[in-house]
Amino acid sequence: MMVSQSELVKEARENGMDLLPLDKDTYELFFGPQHMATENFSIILKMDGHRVVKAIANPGFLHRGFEKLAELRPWHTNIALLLRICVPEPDVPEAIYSMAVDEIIGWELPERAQWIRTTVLEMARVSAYLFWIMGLSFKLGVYTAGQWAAAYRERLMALFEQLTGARVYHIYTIPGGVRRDIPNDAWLRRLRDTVEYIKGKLPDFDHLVFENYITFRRMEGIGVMDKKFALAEGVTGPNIRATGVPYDVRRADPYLLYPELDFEIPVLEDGDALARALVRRYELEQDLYILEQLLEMGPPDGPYKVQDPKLKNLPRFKVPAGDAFAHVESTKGDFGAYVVSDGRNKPYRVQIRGPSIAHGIRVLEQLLVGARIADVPVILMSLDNCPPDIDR
Amino acid sequence: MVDWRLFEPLFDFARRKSLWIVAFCTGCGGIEMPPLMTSRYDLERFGMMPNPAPRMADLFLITGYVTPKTLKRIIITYEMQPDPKYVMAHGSCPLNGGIYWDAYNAIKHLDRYLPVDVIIAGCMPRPEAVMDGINKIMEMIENGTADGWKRYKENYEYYKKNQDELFGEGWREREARRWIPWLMNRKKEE
Amino acid sequence: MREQAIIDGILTEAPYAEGKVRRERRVEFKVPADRIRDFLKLLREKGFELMLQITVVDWPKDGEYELVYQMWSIEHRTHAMVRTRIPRELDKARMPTVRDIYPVAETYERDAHDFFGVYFEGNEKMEMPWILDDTEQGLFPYRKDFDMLAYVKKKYMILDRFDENKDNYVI
Amino acid sequence: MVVVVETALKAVLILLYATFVGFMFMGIIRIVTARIHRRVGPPIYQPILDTIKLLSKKSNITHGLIYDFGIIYALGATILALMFIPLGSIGILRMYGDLILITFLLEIPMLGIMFAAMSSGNPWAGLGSQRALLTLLAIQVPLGFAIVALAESYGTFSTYQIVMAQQSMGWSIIHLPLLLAAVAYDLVLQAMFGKEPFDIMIAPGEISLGPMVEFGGKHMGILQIQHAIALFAETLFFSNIFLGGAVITSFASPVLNTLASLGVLLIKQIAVLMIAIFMGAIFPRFTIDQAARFYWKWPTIIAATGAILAAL
Repeated sequence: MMVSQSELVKEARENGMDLLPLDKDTYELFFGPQHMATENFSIILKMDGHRVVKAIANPGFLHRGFEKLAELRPWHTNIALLLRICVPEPDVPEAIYSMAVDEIIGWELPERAQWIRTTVLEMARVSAYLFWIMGLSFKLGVYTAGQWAAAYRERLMALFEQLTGARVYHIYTIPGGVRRDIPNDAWLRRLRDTVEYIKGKLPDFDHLVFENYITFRRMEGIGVMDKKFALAEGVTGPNIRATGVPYDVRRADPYLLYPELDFEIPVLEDGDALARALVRRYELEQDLYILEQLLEMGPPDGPYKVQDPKLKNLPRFKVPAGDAFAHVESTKGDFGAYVVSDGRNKPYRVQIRGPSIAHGIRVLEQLLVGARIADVPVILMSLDNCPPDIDR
Repeated sequence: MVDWRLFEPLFDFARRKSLWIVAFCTGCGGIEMPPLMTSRYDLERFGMMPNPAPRMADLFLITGYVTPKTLKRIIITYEMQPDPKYVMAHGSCPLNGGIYWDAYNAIKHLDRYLPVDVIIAGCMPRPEAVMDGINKIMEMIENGTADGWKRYKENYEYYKKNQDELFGEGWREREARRWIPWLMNRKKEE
Repeated sequence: MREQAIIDGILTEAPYAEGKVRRERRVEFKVPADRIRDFLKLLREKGFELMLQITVVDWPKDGEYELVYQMWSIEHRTHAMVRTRIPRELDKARMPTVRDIYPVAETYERDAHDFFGVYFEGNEKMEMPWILDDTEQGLFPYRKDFDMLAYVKKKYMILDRFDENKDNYVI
Repeated sequence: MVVVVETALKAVLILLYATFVGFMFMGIIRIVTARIHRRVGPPIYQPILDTIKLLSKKSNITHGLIYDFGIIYALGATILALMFIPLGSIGILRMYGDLILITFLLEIPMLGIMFAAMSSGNPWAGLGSQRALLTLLAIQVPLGFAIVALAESYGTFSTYQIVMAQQSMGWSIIHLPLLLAAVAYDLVLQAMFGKEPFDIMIAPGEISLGPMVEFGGKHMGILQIQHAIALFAETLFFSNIFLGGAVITSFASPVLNTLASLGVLLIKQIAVLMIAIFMGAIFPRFTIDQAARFYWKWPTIIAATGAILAAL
């Protein structure tokens, strides 16, 4: 029995089979969430051969409604919740939330607490950069560099564990200081050793990844953005510094001990994936340098959290009505928190501003147009897109 | 014909010693996967490796909390895996919601929607705990109690009912069509 | 003071707005909702290039949503909050979009629409699926009157008990 | 009759040996890579366990005749190629082992896998096949020049005669033209092994294994066996034509001679493998157009220089 083509098409339509192809010469490709290059983040690509014609970012796989949950939990309990927003460097959400609460209450942090918070933030930055090197080299195919970077990160994890008691989710920075003191001087010595060790290993990464001919070929001229585009799209962090804007929250809006520290802000002009990668590479060096300075300075004497009777009775801990915005420089960019209090023992509203909400949606969608399928993971990784930031 | 049942112990040994993992980071536990794969913990000693293709994979690691949007993909990916397949859930979130017990967008009981073989306690579980869970699943394969894939077949109505209750009927088709209008060139369509 | 000078410079051109200095590097403006586009255009000209976020705060007591546009100026190294208030009722919670002034606002507006139901007129992607799944769309979970526990118990079947007729969930 | 049985027996023995050693090679690749990563790595027999596991999967997904046939086609072509390559003093069809024929047969399996992958309809498989085809196209040029260099230099296309000639005049790579050809061929080998920088075809971080994405269960198991044999055959071919092969006649007993030549060949094969592993460990992956441009540039120039020098 012969069936005409139109009948077949009709039958297929009725059974919902007309999904592919979209147009005559394009097809749709679901890039993620089950994919090595995306961490539970999906990009829907309209492809023409191996070129991307249109990209739509589809976030929301990690959405848990943090901002609602934070309204239902006491001020200090929220620390254990909000740090889950940024998995590679969970100290950043802790720090911004604590800084915002400190500002509403009007606490001046003791110097020791400031030193510890700065050190923890810098350690988080180093570990996040190592994690990023791992991600980048896995996507480029230099598995050796990635494996080594993840192994060096373990040393920092061990230090975090000694300091806070946890490997990944530290729940360490609390409003009014930190949760507990530095264990002993041996920890400081170990931190110094680790910084020296990682510093000594940086040339390895240079040889394998950042000075590699093929890396240059792969990343040069891919995903180019210029200054104007970057500013309009709210790009922050290393991504905007790769376009020639020297914007670093640590300098522009100094917090904690950063005014006293000496460090450079690496700025490149090109704005392509390679420039973004190199800016991150230089920043890793600067972060190690900052850690060295902090160790040189040594933790000041004094209490490690604010001496306030309020902190004695945490369940009844109340914050006066008011609001505050605090932001820090994370490895991904400008990480901000806006906290509103109405005087009760729970926050009225907490809004976390992850940098990836700017990088991962509109910027990504526009940079991907015209890219080859092989460039998609590279662009994704060079933007250092962190899906939980977007989804919250 | 050869009676392949004779070789079942050998097959079970091979299944135990060569668990390939689906590369699908479903939650925060995914951040402990790189340390597990690298020199500190090195899961490849046990023959495990991440695999990008679900068709070849045996072990599904649900690394942390599951949102309904992810659960749809998890179910589809799980159904793509060939039998014998095993599911291991990380942390307390897939078990009972954990810290997200009152969150409107996190699954509270994963075993309503998928058969889970092993659940590792902790938030988030340390790599050692994950390795302990893997040991457990290896033991279970050896004595034949890791039968989640059988249960999924036998009780498919139950699982399907729960899935449909959560997502609404016909969610697979809806999900497949969802992005078409946004990908289409609208001018052409009109 | 540097901050006061910035505020004065802006307020002379925008007499409809109020401004005050919060602290060093933090300023705040209050703008009526219908002038928000003019004001943000002015802010952009005055060097506030980065839009960091649009925060919506729900105030059921006043029956209003407070929209806070978080801006950052690289030139002045100053953070500015632009506050505006709109009615809270879903059909009246409408704002003009600022996506042509700050393109990134498109994403933030989609976010606000998904969680609060604020409709930004002129944003093409308003109806596009965003973070929330089909079943939660139209729920606006971040509103203060959203009873999360009841919703969760019903959706994920964590039931305490049934009522006597066995058809209602009693929570 | 006896000859037929003996030949069949020999073929089966060669096949078993090749499969076993191929699996060991896969294990060696994984272990050495792990050691470079500063890990312990899996046991050396891990690929065998993987294959057994894949073959013992209880459900199989098939997408039709071509899908099943492509895999068998790949396996068959690889076995056929193996039979033509001289393995020391044994080898069934070694007398007919023509350079061009073997090169061709070693590339055929990729085509079979592509048939199967395309018929699955998975877009990743489609993309991967597109890449595999382009890689296949790109490696032809340097490969052709390398073979021309060999043929010019030895005056024959027969692999067996090339091996024999090397016994008297030394390994191929000590002559400059053939050294150039060997370098070009080794770069091509990197693509045939699917190691970086030319693992463009499978690229797990980009197109999630490409053509392999849809294979599971028994299909993948057969592909693993095919991969093992192909690994053996490719290294064997390289050691035969460039590294002198092995024809050992110093022992009185023919069995000892065979074993010794197998041992010598094994060492040479592992050397070839190690070069590939080390190269793979330090390079990122090219994109497909860059790889094609690379193959049409440097290896082609090197191999062509070799061919011209050989002809002079």
